[in-house]
Amino acid sequence: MPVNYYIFLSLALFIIGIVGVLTRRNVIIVFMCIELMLNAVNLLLVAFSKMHHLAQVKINPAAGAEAQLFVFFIMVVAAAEVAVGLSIIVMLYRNTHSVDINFLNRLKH
Amino acid sequence: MSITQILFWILSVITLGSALMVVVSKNPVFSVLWLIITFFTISGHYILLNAQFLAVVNIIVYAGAIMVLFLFVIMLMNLNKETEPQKNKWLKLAGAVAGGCLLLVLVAALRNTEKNITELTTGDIGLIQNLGKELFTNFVVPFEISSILFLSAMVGAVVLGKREEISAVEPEIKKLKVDQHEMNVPV
Amino acid sequence: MNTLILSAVSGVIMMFSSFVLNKGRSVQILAHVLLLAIIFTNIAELRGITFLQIDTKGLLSFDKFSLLFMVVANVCTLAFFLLSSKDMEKVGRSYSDYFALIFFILAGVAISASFKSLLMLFLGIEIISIPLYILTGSDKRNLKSNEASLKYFLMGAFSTGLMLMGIALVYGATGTFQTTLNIAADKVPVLIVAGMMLLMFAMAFKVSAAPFHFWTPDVYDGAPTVFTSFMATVVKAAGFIAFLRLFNDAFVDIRTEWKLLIAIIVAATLFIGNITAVFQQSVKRMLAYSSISQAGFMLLAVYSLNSDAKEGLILYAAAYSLATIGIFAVLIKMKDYTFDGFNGFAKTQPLIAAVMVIFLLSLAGIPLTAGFLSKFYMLKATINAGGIALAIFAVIMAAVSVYYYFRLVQAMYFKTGETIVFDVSTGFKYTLISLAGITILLGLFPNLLTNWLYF
Amino acid sequence: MIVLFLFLVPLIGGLASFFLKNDTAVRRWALLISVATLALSVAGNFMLPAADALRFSTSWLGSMGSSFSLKLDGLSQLLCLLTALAYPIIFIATWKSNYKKSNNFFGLMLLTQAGLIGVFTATDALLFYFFWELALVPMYFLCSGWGGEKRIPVTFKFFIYTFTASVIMLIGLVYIYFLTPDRSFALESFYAVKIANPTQHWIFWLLFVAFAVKMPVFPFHTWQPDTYEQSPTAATMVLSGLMVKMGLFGVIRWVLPVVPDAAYAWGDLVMSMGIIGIIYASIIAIQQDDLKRLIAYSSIAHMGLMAATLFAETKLGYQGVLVQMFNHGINIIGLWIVVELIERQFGTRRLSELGGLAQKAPGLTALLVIIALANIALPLTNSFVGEFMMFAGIWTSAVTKYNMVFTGLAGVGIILAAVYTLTMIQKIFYGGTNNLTANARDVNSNERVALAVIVLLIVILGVYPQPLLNLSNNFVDGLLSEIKVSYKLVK
Amino acid sequence: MKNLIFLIPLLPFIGFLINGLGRKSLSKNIVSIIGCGVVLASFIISVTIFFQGNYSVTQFTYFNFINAGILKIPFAFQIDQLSTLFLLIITGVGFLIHVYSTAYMKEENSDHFARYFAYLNLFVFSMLLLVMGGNFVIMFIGWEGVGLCSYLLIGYWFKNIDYTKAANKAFVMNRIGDLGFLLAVFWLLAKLGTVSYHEVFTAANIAKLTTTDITGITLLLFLGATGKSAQIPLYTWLPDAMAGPTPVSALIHAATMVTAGIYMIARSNLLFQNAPITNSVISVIGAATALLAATIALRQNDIKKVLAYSTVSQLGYMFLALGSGAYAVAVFHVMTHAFFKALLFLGAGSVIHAVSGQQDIRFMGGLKKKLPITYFTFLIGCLAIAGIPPLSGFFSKDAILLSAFEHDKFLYVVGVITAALTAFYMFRLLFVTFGGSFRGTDEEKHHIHESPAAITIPLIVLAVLSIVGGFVGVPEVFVHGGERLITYLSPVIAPIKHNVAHATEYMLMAVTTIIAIIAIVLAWLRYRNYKDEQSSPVSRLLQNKWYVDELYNNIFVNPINKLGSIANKYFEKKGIDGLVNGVGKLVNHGGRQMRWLQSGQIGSYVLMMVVSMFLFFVLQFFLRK
Repeated sequence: MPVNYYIFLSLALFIIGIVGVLTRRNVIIVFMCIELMLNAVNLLLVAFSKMHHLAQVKINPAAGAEAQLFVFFIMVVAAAEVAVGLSIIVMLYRNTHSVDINFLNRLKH
Repeated sequence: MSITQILFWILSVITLGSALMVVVSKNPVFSVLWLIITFFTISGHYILLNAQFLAVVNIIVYAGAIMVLFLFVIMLMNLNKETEPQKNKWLKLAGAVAGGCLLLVLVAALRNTEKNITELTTGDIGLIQNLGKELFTNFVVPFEISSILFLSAMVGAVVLGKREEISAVEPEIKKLKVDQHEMNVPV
Repeated sequence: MNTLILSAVSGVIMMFSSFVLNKGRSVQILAHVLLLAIIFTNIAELRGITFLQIDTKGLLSFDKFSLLFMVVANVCTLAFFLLSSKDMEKVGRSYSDYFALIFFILAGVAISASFKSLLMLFLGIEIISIPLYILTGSDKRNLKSNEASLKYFLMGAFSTGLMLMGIALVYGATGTFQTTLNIAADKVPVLIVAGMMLLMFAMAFKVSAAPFHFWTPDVYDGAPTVFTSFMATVVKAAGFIAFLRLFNDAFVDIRTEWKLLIAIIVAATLFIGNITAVFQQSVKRMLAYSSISQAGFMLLAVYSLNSDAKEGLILYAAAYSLATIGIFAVLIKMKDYTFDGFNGFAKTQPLIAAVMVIFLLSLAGIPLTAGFLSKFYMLKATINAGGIALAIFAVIMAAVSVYYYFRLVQAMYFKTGETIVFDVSTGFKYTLISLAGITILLGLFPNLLTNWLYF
Repeated sequence: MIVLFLFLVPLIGGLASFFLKNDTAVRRWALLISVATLALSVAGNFMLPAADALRFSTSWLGSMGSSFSLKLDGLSQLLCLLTALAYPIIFIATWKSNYKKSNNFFGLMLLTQAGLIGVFTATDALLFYFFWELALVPMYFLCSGWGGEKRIPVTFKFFIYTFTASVIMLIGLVYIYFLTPDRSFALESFYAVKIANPTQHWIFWLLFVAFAVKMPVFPFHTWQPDTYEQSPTAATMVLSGLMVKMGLFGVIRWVLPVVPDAAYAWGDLVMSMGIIGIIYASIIAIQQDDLKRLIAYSSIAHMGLMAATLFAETKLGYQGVLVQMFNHGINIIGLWIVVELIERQFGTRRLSELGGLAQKAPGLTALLVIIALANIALPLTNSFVGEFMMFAGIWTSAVTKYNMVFTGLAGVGIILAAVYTLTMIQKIFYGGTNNLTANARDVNSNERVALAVIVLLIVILGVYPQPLLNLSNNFVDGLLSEIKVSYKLVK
Repeated sequence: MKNLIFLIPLLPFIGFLINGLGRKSLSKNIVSIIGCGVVLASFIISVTIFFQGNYSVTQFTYFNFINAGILKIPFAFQIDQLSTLFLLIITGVGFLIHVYSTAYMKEENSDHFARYFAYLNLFVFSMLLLVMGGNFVIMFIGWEGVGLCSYLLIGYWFKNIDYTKAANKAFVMNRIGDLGFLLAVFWLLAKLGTVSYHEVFTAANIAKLTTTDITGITLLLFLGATGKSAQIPLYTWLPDAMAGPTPVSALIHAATMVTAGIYMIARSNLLFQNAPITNSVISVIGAATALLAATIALRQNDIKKVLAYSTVSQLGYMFLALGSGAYAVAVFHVMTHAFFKALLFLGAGSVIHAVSGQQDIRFMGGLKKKLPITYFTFLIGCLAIAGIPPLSGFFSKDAILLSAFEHDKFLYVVGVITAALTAFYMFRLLFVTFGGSFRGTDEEKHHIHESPAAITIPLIVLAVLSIVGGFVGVPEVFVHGGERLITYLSPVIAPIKHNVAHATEYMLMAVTTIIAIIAIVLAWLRYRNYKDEQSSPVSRLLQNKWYVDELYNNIFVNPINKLGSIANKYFEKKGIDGLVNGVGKLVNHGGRQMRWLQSGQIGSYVLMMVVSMFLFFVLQFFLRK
């Protein structure tokens, strides 16, 4: 089972996320697409951890664990980010009653 | 073509498909739901890669907590109508094209990496006990540090979420004034 | 490590202080005391006195470089507190929380200055970023502030995604998150190159280097000026230290792969930053662009990873932060942020005007100021690394930068008009003067700072 | 030690005078400081060239291979003497002209003096650059603080122009630093290093551009007339009398011995630039109606000759240049004093609005005529010696094939110089008076003193230039030996 | 006596200082006493030197003027026969003219009077420096010094702007010549490393010089001479120089300064002897100048202008002699010319003085009875210049024509024609001025009076000199050993043997004399009682001096001015400065445009980031290798 498949899969997910960021105007959806990108990374990391585990399990039985822990940390951070991000969005909504990023153009030039 | 491979393909297809739906579906609520589906499939992948702990956490944290949060916010703002104003076609197209190009380049670059075969049965580091041991021996420092992250996030949520008690009129005017004089900065 | 812990702890203390202390003044004093304590432990640690030992399992390493930078960052923060902490009160009602967030940021700075593992890099950057999103949006009723905060948040999260992808790819190739990965320079796995580039882009975003700088002007402009001053100086410097550390530890072996890319990024940053700053009318926005152009200069340290670069980056961080904090502190006192707002400033505030001139000269890199020597270090390092064309381009751009810095001087000295300046305490003045003094002192004897790296 | 004081006295004096509030006190203080500096430099001139007092060195930025080291050799003694001499004259001459915030004005003036002396005495490249800017920045503030109505854009252009050039020079210096065996900015190690030929060429340009802008040589000169026109006359005196010498000095000390092959290779080009500059500037000067611009262009012409002579690489030429640097400084300051005086009295510098002053102000006429004659290098005035030697130097130059052509064309310059100078005298002094000049008064006491000093110097140095020549003699020998190491001069 | 030599130039210089600095305080009498006294003193010293007549030592070095490496220029004097002769002429004639000036300038108020004498003394000083200098540089100092003084004295009445313009013209044209001189000096310096006469003019050193060198050097020196001595093409300043006071014209523009060129060439005759090309150039230009100036003089009505052109043409004669190799003869003519031309100018001055400043001869006439002494002396001057035996002009001019005859027949013919024209226009001048009846206004008529003694005595002295002055150069054919002057000068200037039959020599003299007499008679018939000359095209051409000034203006002056204004307006402002400012404008414009990148849209920001990432990847993975 070549690891390339996983690389391509997660790259595809990642890019889908980017495209979402590029094409949507709803802030929340944009944010969700970013979450999608993070998940792509997680998937890739897990795949790699598996790969390295198999490669080095003889010398180090715990090989590859650090990647899974990294994924864990990513989730942690993502959760925190979501908390902050959503509160920012809510705050903005309170002031403008809109979540359209195209309305965010007071600051330019 | 073992069972795992078949599973892998099925899961991958669903993952990508639902991910696409997240991006394309008009209604925010639907895209949230599609995203949840994506997360489930990704957890499936985790299980295939026998990272059982992560699979579970993924479902609980993401699909459970985070997505519900999203859904909650969307409901709160009752955005569940299909009338999201559309970006202009060209910008969308440009975005899609740019993303596609990036994908192509990366794939073309990474296509010939060394082929490690990962047979998907053995290996038990994905189990809670092993990860836990790692986490609380080698990775205790980052674990503690991430608490700082949470603290700051919490403070942030408080700072941003807390309503200002002062009457809503007076500061509005003040701010508007400020805005004005910052606006009339010639650009 | 002690510094890290202490700043985190003091963040917590500030967080709860609002329940105990209800007067802004006392909160402020508490913050200053805590910060002084942090600086004290920091210096102690730099001199080798540690109060409690913690084994970081090789994830962090507090060498002289990182510690010295932390000293610089903390001292700059102190200057920032002394000058502008009173103005933070005007921003919003949760005064103590702002301090808490700033202390958390300092903790993040400590991490990103001393990481040895990509995991810590990630955490450090995040711990810096998340409070910043909040501080940016802290002026809740101000639409500009909200907008800035959201922009910063979305794009920051995006760049985090890039960084994580880069980390993942690097991990895939090497199987470790430690930054001390020694790669055979002859056959470089393409995964590493791709990951390295993604990391480069993410870091470039954090230090607002072109073409990933777009968030900077808007965010700096929209954020409350107090916090702009902080994030344009200490935070940005931290980003550079992280950048330098990452590439110096991890990718120094394959520098042939990325030298060209960094060179392009440097050139683009210098060009866009300086040229765009020329036409700005608002001093605040001009400073945002100038921070971009200064970033271009600091990136030269990453381009040429040698001892000059390291010393120079520390010096640069100090010089740039001190000058910028000083100018922002004065800017906060102004009613009108445009250049014309400064017309005839020298008449009403001769002393402050003179100090401003010193800061501006330092930013423009005129000799006898720290700004010159830091630029000089950078150029020296660059030429040593064989990038003479880049150096020439850089100095020409520095000459362009003189153009917009001196517009301010002209407005203050040679144009007439009356300026509205809010209350200026004598303590404020003395702090400014001492900052200017430090700027000149470092401009004459940079070894006072750089020698700490060695003994 | 004396060299250190030579630099410190004006520096500290300048900084101190920012804090003096009383106007006359400031003027007295500035005069005192400048006279003290003069005394120091005169004392320095009476010492043996080998005296330790003429050297000072202490460690500074050791990690960067740079040290704070000053030296007074023939060249720097000549120029320091000029600098130290010029300031008292300037202060005396402009005693009556009043400035707002005079403490800042005189403080900045003294700072420029410190910078100039530093530039002329520094034997460390980095230090040299420091002083280079230290001289430039106060000058910027002087010009745009107390200048004419278009001062802000004009002096800004001047500043950015020269600053750009100087940072490019900095790159060149740092590059040489990396070529030095012992990684040091010291002048000696710069001289010691042998630079390969292709490298020399663009190092030469990196350095030369800065000096060319400063001098200024022909295509780089456009900042000069505007700046002279707009800046306060006292600053103009410093600019044209002393600062332009920084360029020549830089070439002599930092370019020719360091990259001799490139200097040899580009000699013809630079010489033709200089010569074109002479004729071009003179022809334009004939057209000028504004007194300041006229003198500015004439100064460009003189500088062109000196620049050209530098690259003829003959002993005669070099000594001529050194002598002429001194003399040109004296003469042009004299001219500016007269301009200042005329402008203060009539509020105009237009030649077309003046006339007939000779009847009203015979003393002024006599003095200006002498200075003007020195400006066109009439024999028995000081600059005849310099120009004669420079012409002889170009003619006898062995490094260019076109020496005769160059000399001839440069000679056309002295004819044109006669044209515009005499026209200037005629338009100011001769003919009938008009209602503007009808009740003009003659020079007052302090201007008379300043001008008399200058005229005396002109005549004495014109009849007996030997002191200056002796001062420069050994230095030039050393210089030539430095230059000739790389190629043989065919004699 | 020798150790007093330095006093000769020094005394006039002291006079200059006293008169110049004390011009406010000193009274006119003191000024004139000082002014004349110093010159008289130098004259006496010169005379004593002359009569001592021992020239064992010729070099007198005082100090090093310039001493730098290979260049050693001592401040040295050289006193030999040649310089002594000139010393006598300068100080002697100079003294007379000083005396004359005391009366002539009486109307000036005192400090201008002092200024005048200061300038005059300064001139004498520079002229002495010129002739005494022991090397070319000292000579050059004097050379430019006299130029300066002539500038100052021409522009002496500076209220009149045209006078000052004339002064400028004189100075600039001299400068052109000086440049040639200077270049010649450099050339010598480059080749021989010295400029001292006693080192340059040695056979060994001259042998070092190639033909090109000598030709080049001599041509450049001659260029200098044309400037100073008003030869084609640089002669046009001299007529304008008549703007100065008349005694100045007499001293500077007739007797002394304008002969500096001749002195210089005579001084360096050893060089010129070896430069055949130069010699022919000199003689042709000399002859041409002589003829041209003479023709112009025919139709001038300003009394001083006539004299000026006659000076030019006489100088042409001298150059003709020089070109023909007869250096001593040229010097001889310098001497005689100094006498009679000074006499004529002073006479003219006396006339102008008498008719209260009128200079146009058409409004004079009939002054014979009113000004007897002036008339008589003026007549002598005219006879002398016309070359009527046995006056001085006859001998010198005849000697010149003789050498020209030997050298080149054609030039000889030109010389003879010029002689005829000279006689004609001089006597036209004489008859129109003194003959007939007065044509001026009445009040002018009233204060016509003979001038005071201070004016007439110099006239008489000079008249005597113009009569007897020629006897120092009586041709061999008359008296054996007659050519005293030539033998006197022989140590400096090797004498040349005439190899023409005595018969021819007599014949030539006869021809010139007869032609001159015929010309005088014609002039008498034509002008004995004056009526306006009808203006034929030819006469208009001559009146307008062949339009040479206009020509020069159109081919030199105006183009340079045009060029300057064009360069100033377009090349300077628009071109170079435009370029410099253009860069600034470009930066500004760039800033203005660049701001539009900052659209404020997150979408576009991210898009740009993604695109640039894409480009970076492409560069890294596909382009770099």
